[in-house]
Amino acid sequence: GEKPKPAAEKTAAPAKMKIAMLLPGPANDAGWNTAAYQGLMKLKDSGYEVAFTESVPVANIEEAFRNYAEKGYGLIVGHGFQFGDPALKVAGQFANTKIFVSGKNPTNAKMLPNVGFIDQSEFEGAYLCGIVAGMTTKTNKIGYVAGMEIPGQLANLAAFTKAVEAVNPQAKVFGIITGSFSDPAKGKEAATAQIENGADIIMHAADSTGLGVIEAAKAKNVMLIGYGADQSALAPELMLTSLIPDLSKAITQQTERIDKGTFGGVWKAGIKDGIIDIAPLSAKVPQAAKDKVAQVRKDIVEGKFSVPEIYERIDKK
Amino acid sequence: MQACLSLRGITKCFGSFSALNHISLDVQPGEVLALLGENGAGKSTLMNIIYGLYQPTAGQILLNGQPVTFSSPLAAISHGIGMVHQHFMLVPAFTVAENVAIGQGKARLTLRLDQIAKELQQLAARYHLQVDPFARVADLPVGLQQQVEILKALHHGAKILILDEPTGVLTPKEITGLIQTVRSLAAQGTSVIFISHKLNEVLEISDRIVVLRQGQCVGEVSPQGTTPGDLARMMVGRDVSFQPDRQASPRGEAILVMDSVRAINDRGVAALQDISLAVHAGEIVGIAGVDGNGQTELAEIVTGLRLLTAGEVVIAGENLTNQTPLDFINQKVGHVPEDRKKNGSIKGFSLWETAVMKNHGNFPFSHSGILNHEKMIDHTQKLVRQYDVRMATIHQSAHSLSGGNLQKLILAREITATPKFIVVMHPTRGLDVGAIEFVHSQLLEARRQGAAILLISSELEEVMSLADRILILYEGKIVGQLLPDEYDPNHIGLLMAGAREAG
Amino acid sequence: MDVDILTGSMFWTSVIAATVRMAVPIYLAGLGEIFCERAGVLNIGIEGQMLTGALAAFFATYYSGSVLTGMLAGALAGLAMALLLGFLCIKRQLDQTTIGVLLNIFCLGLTSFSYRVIFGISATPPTIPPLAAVSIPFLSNIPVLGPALFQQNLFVYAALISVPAAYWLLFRTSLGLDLRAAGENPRAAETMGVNVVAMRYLGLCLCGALAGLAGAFLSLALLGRFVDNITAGRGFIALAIVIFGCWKPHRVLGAALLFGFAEALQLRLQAVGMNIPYQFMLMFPYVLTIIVLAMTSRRTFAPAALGQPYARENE
Amino acid sequence: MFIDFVQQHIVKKCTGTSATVILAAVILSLLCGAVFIALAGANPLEAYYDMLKSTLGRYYGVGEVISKSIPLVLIAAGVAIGFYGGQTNLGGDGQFYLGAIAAVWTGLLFAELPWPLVFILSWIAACLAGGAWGAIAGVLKAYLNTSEIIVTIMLNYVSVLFVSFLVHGPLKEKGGFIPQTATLPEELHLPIILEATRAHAGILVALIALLTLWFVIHKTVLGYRIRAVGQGLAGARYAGIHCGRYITLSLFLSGALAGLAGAIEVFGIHHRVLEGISSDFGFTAVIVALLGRLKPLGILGSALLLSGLVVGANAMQVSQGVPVSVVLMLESMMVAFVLLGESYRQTAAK
Ligand SMILES: Nc1ncnc2c1ncn2[C@@H]1O[C@H](COP(=O)(O)OP(=O)(O)OP(=O)(O)O)[C@@H](O)[C@H]1O
Ligand SMILES: Nc1ncnc2c1ncn2[C@@H]1O[C@H](COP(=O)(O)OP(=O)(O)OP(=O)(O)O)[C@@H](O)[C@H]1O
Ligand SMILES: [Mg+2]
Ligand SMILES: [Mg+2]
Repeated sequence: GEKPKPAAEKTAAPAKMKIAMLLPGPANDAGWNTAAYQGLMKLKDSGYEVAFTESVPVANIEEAFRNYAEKGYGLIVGHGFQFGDPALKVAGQFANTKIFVSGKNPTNAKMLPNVGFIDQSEFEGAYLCGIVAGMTTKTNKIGYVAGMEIPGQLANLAAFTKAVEAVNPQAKVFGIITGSFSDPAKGKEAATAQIENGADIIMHAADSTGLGVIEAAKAKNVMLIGYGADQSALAPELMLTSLIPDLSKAITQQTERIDKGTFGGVWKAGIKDGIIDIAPLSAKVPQAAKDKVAQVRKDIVEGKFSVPEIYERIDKK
Repeated sequence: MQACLSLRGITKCFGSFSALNHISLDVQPGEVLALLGENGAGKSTLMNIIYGLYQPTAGQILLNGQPVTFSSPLAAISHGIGMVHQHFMLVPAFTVAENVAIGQGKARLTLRLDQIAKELQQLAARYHLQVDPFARVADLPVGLQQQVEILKALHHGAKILILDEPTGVLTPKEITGLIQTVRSLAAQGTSVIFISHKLNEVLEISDRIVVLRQGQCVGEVSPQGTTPGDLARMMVGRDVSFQPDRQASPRGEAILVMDSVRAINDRGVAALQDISLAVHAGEIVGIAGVDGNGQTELAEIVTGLRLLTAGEVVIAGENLTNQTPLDFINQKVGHVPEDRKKNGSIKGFSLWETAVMKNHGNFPFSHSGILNHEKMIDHTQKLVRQYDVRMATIHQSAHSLSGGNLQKLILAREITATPKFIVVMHPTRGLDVGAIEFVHSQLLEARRQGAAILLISSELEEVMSLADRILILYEGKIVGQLLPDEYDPNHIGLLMAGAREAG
Repeated sequence: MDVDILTGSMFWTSVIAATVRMAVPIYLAGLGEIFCERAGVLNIGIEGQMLTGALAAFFATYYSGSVLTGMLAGALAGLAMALLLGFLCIKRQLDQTTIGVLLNIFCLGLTSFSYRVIFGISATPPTIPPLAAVSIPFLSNIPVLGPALFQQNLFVYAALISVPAAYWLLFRTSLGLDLRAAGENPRAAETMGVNVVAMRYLGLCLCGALAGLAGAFLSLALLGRFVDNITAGRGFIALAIVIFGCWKPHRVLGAALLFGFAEALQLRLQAVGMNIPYQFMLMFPYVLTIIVLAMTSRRTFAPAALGQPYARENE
Repeated sequence: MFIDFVQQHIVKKCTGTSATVILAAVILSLLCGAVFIALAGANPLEAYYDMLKSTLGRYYGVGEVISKSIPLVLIAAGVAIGFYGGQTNLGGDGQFYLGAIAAVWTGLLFAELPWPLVFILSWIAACLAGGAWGAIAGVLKAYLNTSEIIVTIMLNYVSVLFVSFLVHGPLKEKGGFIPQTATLPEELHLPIILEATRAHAGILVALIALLTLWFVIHKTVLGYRIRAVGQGLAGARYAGIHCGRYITLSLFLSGALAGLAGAIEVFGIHHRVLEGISSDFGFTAVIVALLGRLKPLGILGSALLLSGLVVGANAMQVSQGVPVSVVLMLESMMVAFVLLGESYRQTAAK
């Protein structure tokens, strides 16, 4: 495995700042955390000195920020909305450290110049996945397995549903919230339940729980849409596409903004910014769908179309 | 003849306390050796060492002249030693046959309960015991449980059999049976070590008597020409009176009145059927009967620990039917329970916490919810002095007292609370003669002061020497009432066994 | 919501099959817990033993290619952790609750550490093909029940067979009697020549091995992979169903099935679009456990000496 | 043979006092932990140095140790009351969450009232919420004989889910997207006692709770009865104590303290409720209570030890990149070694 060694390795470009990352779950969850971890590793490859701490419980966040700040890290990334509050609490005491939270900013909270938020519009990617699913399904039943009811997850599910409705009004989305990002056995059962209910495509956005979804789909030969990275290697025959958040780009852009002195505030970023995308579509996706996806994607990038951003359940009616 | 078991200089220390001090003893084949001694003299400790449960601090055990060490009971068992323990070593949730089968599987997998049951039935027939091999032990009255213990030891077929107070809970008839059994075992060559506080049966059963005091052998006598008084003197070191001094006292108003009471036991079976009785102030009413005929339930009924299914309980004019134990306590009801450790005291509680179990919530022991430790300790010190409770310190846990001393503490607590009514159950079970003498005198003193006393005991002699009236309980019914001039052990024994009183 | 779906036989077949799948790991662990609790040891560390078993089984299968090797490795790993608990709680007589809780924490750390050291971090974690279902001729053709019960993998059949086997061992053999005696009244057992310590170790070893197998079920049979904390609290459910099932194998199986049924049902009700906040759906199995437990526990069947350390010369 | 020798000549000599045992246990567990740290590619010596420096060698670290020990002390005091009453309360987590949410809910509802009143109201609400949760287990145990261990564990799941429902739905901050409640107004934040750290005045509440625990258990009729019920149910009933009431009461008090812990934690640290604010405090508190032998000083000591361990381990993760898994192993080994050392000391003392 790869271990960060903050003290040991001398970087090629010593001018570059040290970057630390706090993950809410294990780095190898094959989802939210792995995606961020891989982003961090890309930065490491490009010469930054990096470190990370994983599975940071809410109770320890503030302390972890502080520990890195005291160690002289220039940029600390908190990967999830729950890092927002503690970031704002700590940042005041460490003016030289920038804290970057990848998640929604807490409402009503006073912002600080050295805290930045990126509100990743994953739901834009989920919308594209919805188009794929809606135009590929034969049974007109589509499953969606989510981890917990947090904003990003809700928005993804709603956007996905909207897309399905838009391209295929007959199709229905059935979502299950498993209540956990780390219980693949439950994920597998959830997906099995959907498959037995007639679903022929299942999207997951549930990290380790999603690994169980993939197993269920493989067992019943049902098509899949993955999350976190291009998951086609996990089920080459079945994976239609995957929703990929790329945090490395976001962080690189932040370092540039730090250099330029424009760091801070809330930055809403999605497909247009190259932060969110979907993996290349598999051969199983009909050409019409591929065209539609390309079209919508172009519209989003050009600002002609804005994906509905809804934070509630609309999948089952 | 060579001794089949010899102890050489056995010493046993628990921490700094030495329970046994250089004990040496020989047991001959086919001999019945009785071991006597006050409570806490070290009898059970010595036996547990022979059985491999305890390791001696010093000394040696020889079997047929060969030194042996028993690291566990398994080793002792395999050398042909069997033991009936003073405290039941039974699994209540198992049947009798299962209890006997524990540890007996030769090949470890075969469990032939039917076979064992058959063997048990044969044994039981041979020794005139009545035990159903398939009954759950928890459902058996203590007398039968004791028989199960004896059957267990017999089933082992031991060459040396240790019986540690086996007769405490047996009826006179059962005791006679046990004595016969022991004699016939001895006749067949089995050596028996027999421990009891009942001096008459010791004289009857034994070939030789050894007396222990404070962990040392203080004498050895042959039963021939020895009287109970001699034995008592050897044990306690002074003269003991066996016949309490019961003077007539005026009988007052009725304190406890039970009217047509019915109750069920823990298994849901009818335990008391239509009991009506009254106990007056200044009177001791004895309840005689074989254990398991409703005595336990009767005691619980008159203290609020068990619900009635029908009838009424009135105490000093107050109807307390199905009220809580607290209501009974508040009505000045005392209770010396059957099981001193389970009910009468609380594990881990010190002597002074135990001494105020019932009135810790009252002045002066507490005030507006705050305990007054000083008052509690003072009070306890007084009780302990008055009742001669032998202890190391008042702060030790009550459960670490010897049985007799714990009993004295409980009696002290219950009697000094000047109860209007007190139910006393098996007050001297397991006590040595000296302690019995004291307990009896205290009960009579309470009577003199006007308490109404319900004395429940399976010890017929005790009931006859203390009670102003005896009621005989059989299968949950009162089957007879006798006044002192009608006391006749044979007649009472018949009634206890179920014969109805004529008229 | 598709109400008609609730009445179709397909639906119930799938519910039953899912019930069985969800029940097997907690049943296997619960069965193990029966053995050690019957011997008097409260093994709260069972979650940790499952976790260790899950990793060891995955690891062994991944490198040997043989599922049987994997199952063996899982059982041995669970057993090793049980022995550790045995040393501390039987030999050293430490508090069983504390050590159990500590063992769970330790195993969580140990497994995720070992997995990381062996396999590293990757977006495409290693897998093995999950154990295939074996359908039993004839039986699997029974309507509704057939496909649910007789098209399952080996673990499921093993679990079903284990019920009479465990019953026989516990209640029809001398060994079982001695083991139960050690948990009911260790002192009495000792005076009957039973080696109480050995019995307690035996119960704990059986428990560890079965817990390891339960973990192996998750990593081998169900998922074909390992993830951190893959057991997700199933060990605690196993503790519950043992009490629920009165320490008897068949009743514990029943309890496991009930729990599995609640899980399967709530997921399916979510899948068909029942509109209740999902938190209440997820609560269902736990609430059901409490209710059924409350209704059935008037009489207690717990081994009398459960959780009490046994030392010979103590009072 | 060898073990006997070690026990007689080494353990006996070295284990005169608890302090030396604890020291030896800590050193041994650090040695074992060093192997894993080295395997993880970090330098054990540096890691341990950072661990020590970050806890005792740093002003902020001391504050952090104190702040982390507050919920542990409170929940452990509750666990101890449960144990005194013969009840094992493994439901600390669930009671903590319910207490937290009840306190915040009440605090927000009555935010207009003067702050001392709001404090009192919301803490009472927390105690009632946590206590009610404990009392459910208590009533089921007392009157239906249902195992409180299982019920409290099951109730953990239920209350975590229930709080999740509340923060996603009815109690979600108005206009917010994040599943968390609104923030408590500034004047309801507990004052910080060590400036620029997180050590807040909740520690006083925790200390008062410990003193109260000791006083109630040993000096009051209530405590006498709880202990009586816990140590001998039949004896307590015989003594006229209403067993059912005191079983329920001991679990109620146990839950109430865990609920109070939740309130203190949100008033002192988070100022609002969101999911995940307890990282298994309930189970850790059981260890704290038993390690501290249910005694106030013992509980305080072991809570400080465990939170010191957590703070040190967090620092070690950051400075040396030691993974969290090693930290878990290190923590559990250290507590186990301390217990083991104590047991050897007691054997040797006999
Ligand atoms: N496990 C033990 N730990 C400490 N002290 C003990 C232990 N067992 C017995 N003792 C003490 O040793 C002494 C002898 O006890 P023992 O049980 O042998 O007496 P006994 O002669 O059998 O009395 P009794 O007639 O009451 O049965 C008592 O003072 C008792 O308190
Ligand atoms: N002798 C006993 N042995 C075992 N358990 C007992 C015993 N006595 C009481 N209990 C248990 O204690 C619990 C409550 O007992 P009890 O009925 O005395 O309560 P209570 O005094 O009526 O309480 P409340 O006044 O609140 O109704 C029950 O679970 C009961 O099973
Ligand atoms: Mg004795
Ligand atoms: Mg009542």
